Amino acid sequence: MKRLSLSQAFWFLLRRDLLLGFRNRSELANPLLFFVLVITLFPLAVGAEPNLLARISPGIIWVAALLASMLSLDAIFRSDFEDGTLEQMLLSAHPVPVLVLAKVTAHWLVTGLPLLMVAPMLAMMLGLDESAYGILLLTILLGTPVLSLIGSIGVALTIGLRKGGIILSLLVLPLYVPVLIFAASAVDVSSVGLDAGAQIKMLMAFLFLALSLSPVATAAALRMSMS
Amino acid sequence: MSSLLQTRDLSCVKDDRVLFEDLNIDLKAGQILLVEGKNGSGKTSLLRILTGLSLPETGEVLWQGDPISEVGPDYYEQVNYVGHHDGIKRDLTCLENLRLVQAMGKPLPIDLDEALEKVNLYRFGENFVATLSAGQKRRLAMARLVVTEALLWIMDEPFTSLDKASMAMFQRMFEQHLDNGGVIVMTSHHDIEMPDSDVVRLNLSE
Amino acid sequence: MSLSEFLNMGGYAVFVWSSYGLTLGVLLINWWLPFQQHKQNLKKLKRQYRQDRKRNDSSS
Amino acid sequence: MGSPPHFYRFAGRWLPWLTGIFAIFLIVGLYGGLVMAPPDYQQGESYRIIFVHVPAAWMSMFIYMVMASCGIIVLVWRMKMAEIVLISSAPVGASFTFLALVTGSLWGKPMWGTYWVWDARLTSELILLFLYLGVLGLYGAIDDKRVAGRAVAILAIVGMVNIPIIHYSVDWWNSLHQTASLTKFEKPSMPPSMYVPILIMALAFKIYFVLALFQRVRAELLYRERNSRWVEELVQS
Repeated sequence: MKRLSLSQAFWFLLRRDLLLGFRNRSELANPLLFFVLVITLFPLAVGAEPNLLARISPGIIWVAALLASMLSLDAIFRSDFEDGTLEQMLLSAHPVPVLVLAKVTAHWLVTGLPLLMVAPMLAMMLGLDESAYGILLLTILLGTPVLSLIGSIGVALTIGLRKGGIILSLLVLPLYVPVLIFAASAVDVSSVGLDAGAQIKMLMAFLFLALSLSPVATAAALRMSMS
Repeated sequence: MSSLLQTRDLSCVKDDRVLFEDLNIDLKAGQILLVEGKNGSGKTSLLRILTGLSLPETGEVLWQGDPISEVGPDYYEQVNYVGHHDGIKRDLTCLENLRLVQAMGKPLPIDLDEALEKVNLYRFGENFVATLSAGQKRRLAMARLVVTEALLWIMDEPFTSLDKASMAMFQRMFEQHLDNGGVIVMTSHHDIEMPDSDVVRLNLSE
Repeated sequence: MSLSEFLNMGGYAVFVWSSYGLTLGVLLINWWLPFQQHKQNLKKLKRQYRQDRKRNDSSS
Repeated sequence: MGSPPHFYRFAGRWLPWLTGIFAIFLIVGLYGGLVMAPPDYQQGESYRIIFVHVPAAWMSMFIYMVMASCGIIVLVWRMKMAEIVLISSAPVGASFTFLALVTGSLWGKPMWGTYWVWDARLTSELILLFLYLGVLGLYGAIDDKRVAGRAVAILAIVGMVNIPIIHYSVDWWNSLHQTASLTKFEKPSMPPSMYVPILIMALAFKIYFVLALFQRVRAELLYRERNSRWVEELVQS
């Protein structure tokens, strides 16, 4: 019998991780809940003045999305690391970057995509101008995968550490800056009726760059961490 | 007969301690290498270097004469590794786990039910691994030897938490693998009964 | 230009001199710390080797 | 150069010379910047901070590039010396980044009336400082230093790929919000009496970097190789 082709292996691993995600669905709700909670804190802290909230809502939503995505990062490789399947993955006959990409994709589907669904509700609560909803969803769709991809490098570097959590945020947050700038700006300008095409194109460029480079770096970092 | 697995002047240093130095191993088809030694003598480190997971301080590992760092995935395809961790997922059933194992390696044309039968787990096929006992998990981990095709088996304490009957069962499996021209490297606290001609012993504590 | 005029830096003395002072300070610390550490390491190793040798002599 | 004992001796031989050359350049640079250069017609004497601020900012970038290059050498050729150079550069780089930030804000106070403005250069430097701290933090967190060396190599390369993107993003973000900028001095219109001292100071800082690096590499080598024969011979002679 021949071994699976590359795309078959990719889909197999993706399906497995989605299945595992589905079986642990109670854990999936956590980043989502965190996202909603952080956003709830802002009106309580800065006051419920509608103009102010509407003005800062793109920034708030994006900072909260970024933190939520960062908090869920550890789950990409944690359980595989602990039960030894990560080891087996590195010893598999398939190129590791492709397997990494499958895992990150699955992780984004179960933690990033749900953000997309609650974002309009939160935007409404903060009074974001309705004309910006489309762009908000588009930035989340393009931006959060980049966060997961960059984050996977950080997780791979810190997976073997007992106190990896705080180091992970130190490594990953500075690298998130470009996504934050362009995504928040896109929502911001479209809420005042301007064109956000340039920002969206930048986010797309980031996504392609991250898709092509980060799995390789993550694979190298995993090899390093497991040795 | 030509050598399958060789090491050349292998040395390993961990936390400033030299675990082993100038290690030269030469294994031919049909041979089993038993790695012995005290705790912390570098057994696991050696096994992980042989799989390619870890890098040696100096020296190299050769597969059919070529350094494994150059052979890459074609080497991994030839290796089945059973480590300290079972490498199976708690939240998948036994069958699902075996399918995963096959997807990651080079699958053998064997019915998965039959494979489960071979390791005495047929009745738990649809059960989640989380519900299995430690010994059953170990047997499932060892089932990767049955469902994928690999010449080189590397096993770290494969008999942990196994009972006498299972141990005997796996020993028969090992003998069969050697008869088919395979190679085995393993560590074990339990002695195994094999024809002496096939067994190479290496004690890292000496 | 008199010395006091130079030191005064046109009224910006605090900013200019603290910048330069801080820079020199940081450079100095960065030079001194590894220097100290190196000396410390040498001392530590000397002691360690001496002990090792003693142990070897008594055992042989 | 690749062998530790050789590098150790080489660095030891060069250290006094480098220190001397650095002192000469530093004195010439300081004299040029503080005495020779005329006051700026707009900012008076306060602009003299650029003679440390701009070279420090250049160094902060330069040292990260050195680290990333070492990172590539570590990953491709698995050279131990490159690992040590990489991690020994990081504290020096972080120091220069810190200096660029502090002198920038000391310069900003007379210019803008506050110590901190979200200026493009200062913001980029701040993020760069975080990147440096990330490298240092990761190295410190991993116990096995061989593994740690390879981990920071990967991180440095990832950071290097990101730095241009971060810079570009921050510049773009800054132009959107129209705040004051420190960049006006990098225009070619600067007279030689100003840019020559900047260049001399930059050279002095580069020499300082090599010298501080040698110092650190020597200490690190001695520690890492404490079980090898050459260290034993060296210590006992």
